[in-house]
Amino acid sequence: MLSIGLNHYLLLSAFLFATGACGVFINHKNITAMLLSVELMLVSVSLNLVAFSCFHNDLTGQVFAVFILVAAVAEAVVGIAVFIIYFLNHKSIEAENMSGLKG
Amino acid sequence: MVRAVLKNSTLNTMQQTAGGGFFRLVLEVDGENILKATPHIGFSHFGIEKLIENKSYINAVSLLNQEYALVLAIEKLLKIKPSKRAAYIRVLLAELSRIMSHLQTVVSIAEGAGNSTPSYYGAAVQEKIMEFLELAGGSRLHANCLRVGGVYNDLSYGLMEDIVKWLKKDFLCFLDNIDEKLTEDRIFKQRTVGIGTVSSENAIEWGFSGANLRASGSLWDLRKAQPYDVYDELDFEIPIGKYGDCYSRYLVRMAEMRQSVNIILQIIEKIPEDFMIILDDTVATDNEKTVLSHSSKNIDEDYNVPAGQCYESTEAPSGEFGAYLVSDGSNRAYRCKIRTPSFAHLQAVPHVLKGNKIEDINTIISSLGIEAGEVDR
Amino acid sequence: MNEALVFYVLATFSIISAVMVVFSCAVNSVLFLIMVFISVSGLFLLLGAEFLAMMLLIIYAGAFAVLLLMLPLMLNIKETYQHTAVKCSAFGVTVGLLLFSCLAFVLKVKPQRLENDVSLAVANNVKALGEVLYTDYAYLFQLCGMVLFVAIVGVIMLMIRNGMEIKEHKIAGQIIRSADEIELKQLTDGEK
Amino acid sequence: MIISEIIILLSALFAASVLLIYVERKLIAAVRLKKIARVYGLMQPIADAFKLFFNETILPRGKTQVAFMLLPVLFFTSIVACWAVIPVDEGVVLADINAGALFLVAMFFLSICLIVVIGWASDSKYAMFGALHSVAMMVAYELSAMLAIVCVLISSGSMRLSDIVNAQAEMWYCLPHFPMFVVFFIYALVRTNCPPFRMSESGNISDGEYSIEYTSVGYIFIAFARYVNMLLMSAVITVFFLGGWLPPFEVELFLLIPSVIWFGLKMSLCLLIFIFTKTAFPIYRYDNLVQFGWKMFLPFSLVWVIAAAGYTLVSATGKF
Repeated sequence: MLSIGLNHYLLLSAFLFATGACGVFINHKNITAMLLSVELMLVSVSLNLVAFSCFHNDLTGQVFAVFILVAAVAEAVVGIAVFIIYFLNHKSIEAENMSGLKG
Repeated sequence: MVRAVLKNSTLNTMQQTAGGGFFRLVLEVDGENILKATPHIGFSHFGIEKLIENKSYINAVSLLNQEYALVLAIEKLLKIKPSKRAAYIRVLLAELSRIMSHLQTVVSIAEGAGNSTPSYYGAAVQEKIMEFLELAGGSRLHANCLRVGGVYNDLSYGLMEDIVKWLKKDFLCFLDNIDEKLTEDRIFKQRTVGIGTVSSENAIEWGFSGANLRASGSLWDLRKAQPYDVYDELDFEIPIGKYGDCYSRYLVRMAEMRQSVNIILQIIEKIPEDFMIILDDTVATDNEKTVLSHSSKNIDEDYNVPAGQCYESTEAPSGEFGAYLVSDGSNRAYRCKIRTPSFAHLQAVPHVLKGNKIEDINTIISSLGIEAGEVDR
Repeated sequence: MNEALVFYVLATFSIISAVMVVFSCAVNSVLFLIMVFISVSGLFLLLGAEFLAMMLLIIYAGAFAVLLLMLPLMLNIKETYQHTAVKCSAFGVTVGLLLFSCLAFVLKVKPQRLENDVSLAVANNVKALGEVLYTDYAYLFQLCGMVLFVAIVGVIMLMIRNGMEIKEHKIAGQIIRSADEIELKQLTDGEK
Repeated sequence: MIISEIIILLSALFAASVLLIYVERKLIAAVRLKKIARVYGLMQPIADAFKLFFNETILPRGKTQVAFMLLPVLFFTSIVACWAVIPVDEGVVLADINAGALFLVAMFFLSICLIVVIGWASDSKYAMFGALHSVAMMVAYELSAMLAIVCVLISSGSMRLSDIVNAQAEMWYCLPHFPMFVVFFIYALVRTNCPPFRMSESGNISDGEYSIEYTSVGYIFIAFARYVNMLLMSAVITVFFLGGWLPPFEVELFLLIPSVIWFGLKMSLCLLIFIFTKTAFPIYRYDNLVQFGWKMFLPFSLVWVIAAAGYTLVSATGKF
């Protein structure tokens, strides 16, 4: 227990990922909470990648963690903008009512 | 982003006016922009009109420029006129307090624009003027020196020389400093030019008067249009602005301060060397030579004003200040209605503020010279 | 020993915060998300990934969390509908547990062949990462820039709205105005 | 060991900010012709401190009480934490980490985030409004300031702050990177709430800073954080652009003066400018400020970064 190995990090990241997935289902009506849960999952994935990269002495993992960061931010920013526009037009951002976004 | 949050949220603020009074300003804002501004008045209401109606005429004391209209109205009902020297002294004191008031407005525009340093310098200058008023009338803020039929007392020995010396040496220098630091300041211009514009037509429609009206480009000054006391003997010019925004109002006030200095210097030259303050026969007593006993007599003894009504208005620093007086022949007014310029200016506030930014509120309201105490009366 | 202690502290911290992210309401959940980011960036530091740790703080906790915070604050979302459906939270927890057990099980059965104890890749993590990023992954990196650029343009396009009655001021025009607009006039007799 | 160092750092910061408060009051009073209270005005800060300590603590009624009480401390910590990586002399630094510059940037961003949360926790429309204002302004200048730091990093080739200082032995970066120096200085003015780049104190509603709901100890923390922030920004400017503890010229006489003193002198120069801007200028309006940040500073600093990188590349490799 005293020496921390790759397994510990992977377990932690698995837990974070599961919590995130869980959150998407629990807060399935609240779109901001869903966004937060997705961010949680993305962070757990980058933790995973960084852990691998450090224990394998290979920087590729960290590089991809950087890319994940970029993707997460771009996604979240556009998402928030869409929420706000949607809120201004419909006065609510409940996920249930968002059927209007269908094609 | 910000726009979404504060969509039509209402802010309820206490707006401090230049002189320190407050009124409540309810704002409907959309992010940074004001959609609707509603001033609510009444915080410093003390019913001066009713107070005047329930007291004898001599007990109505107010700020000098505000007292002026009332004094003129009573004099008109009494059909008396002050002596030449008393009239000159009145004008001199009125112009001194005009300088004080304009100065307050100018520094509070600067303070609204975010630079509060000029107000400290302004306070020093105002303190000096208040010293002069105290020497003239005996009290600092409410310079209690106007009387029906004249003034409280002759100016004390050497006071006029002191005033001239101070005006020429310190005050003009101070104005130049303000010009240098503020008028040409880039940031100050960005905070005032084009902000709170009132067109000439709107200004007339909303009942503007005084410096605000002149800043919009209308040529109007009660001191020239219907001269009271000795203004017709004095030679001065009326500064006219072009655009009617905060900057114009600021510039007009700066120019008017210089004109006031000009007026005072003329007064000093023209004032007759006659120490008596003569009242008209209706209220005059036996010993007309001794001024002091005269005024104390005046205070001890109420006088009745013949029945009638009249409206007299003066050019107070912030605009046309009028007093409408109905007398039933007793020693107190039957009805006294006071027309204050700030009240008329306040009704323009919702229109002027609309579409402006929240940060401009202070600049606009102080540039309009609105005083909560004057609005509420 | 020390490292283990730090790991456990940070891990506990992040686990608690992560659970709170899911089970608390609007602004609080964002705050807990920030705590997760902070603790994860601590873990990154522990792993020797300095650059990523700082980036996580800068981008997530600094820029991104501000955005996320503004969202519930601005939109005045009603929080009444949260946690009402017991059924779906039960479903969610089940899914989470299943997922976690699967992942944990994978970890358990797979032998740890790859594990070695070289935790510090290079002395200067930032430099090393930069060298990899700008050589092997240069095109991908450029692509990232493009993605962000498109996101920026998209967001600005989305958020531009007009039709407000706002007074606009041209700064150049404001500065040009000079103080000599004031005319000094005499009131002639006709105007009296 | 580390604990004693932290205590020394904290007490030095405390002493410096008390001194700063005193000097600021004196200078502003001097500029504004204000009279100073007795004993050279020394008793006034003490009286203020007493008053603040014995103020009644007012808490918001909602669910945010815990956050409300906790946040000032966190805010203070996020600013004090920056001091951990600032070298005041060769080797005199709490933690000389590799990515010192990155750490600074991270802490800057964190404190911005905390300001929003403080606005939220105050549970008042006006505090929220003030917080949004401050944050929008800081973010507008943050990016260009970060690019200014990037320029310095490109020139020095290291993220360790002591390396950055040593790289300025030949020439301080405020000369070659003068525009970026200006950009960063203005960012410092924004962060320290100095005019012409801040909300006014003029009784306007929008100046409503994020801290209006705080009284007593909470306010003490926020106010102290402000002064520590002033000290911090001047120290950061000194490290990045004014050559840290290095004397301006390698003259014998200058070398005699201890390098810590040089650091202090440069810091106090920056602080003096901060204080004097407080009295001298009106304040830009919020929307002008934000537009200025995004539309002028950001493109300009981007171009400068590219130019600096190009120059460094050419001078390092000797060819285009």
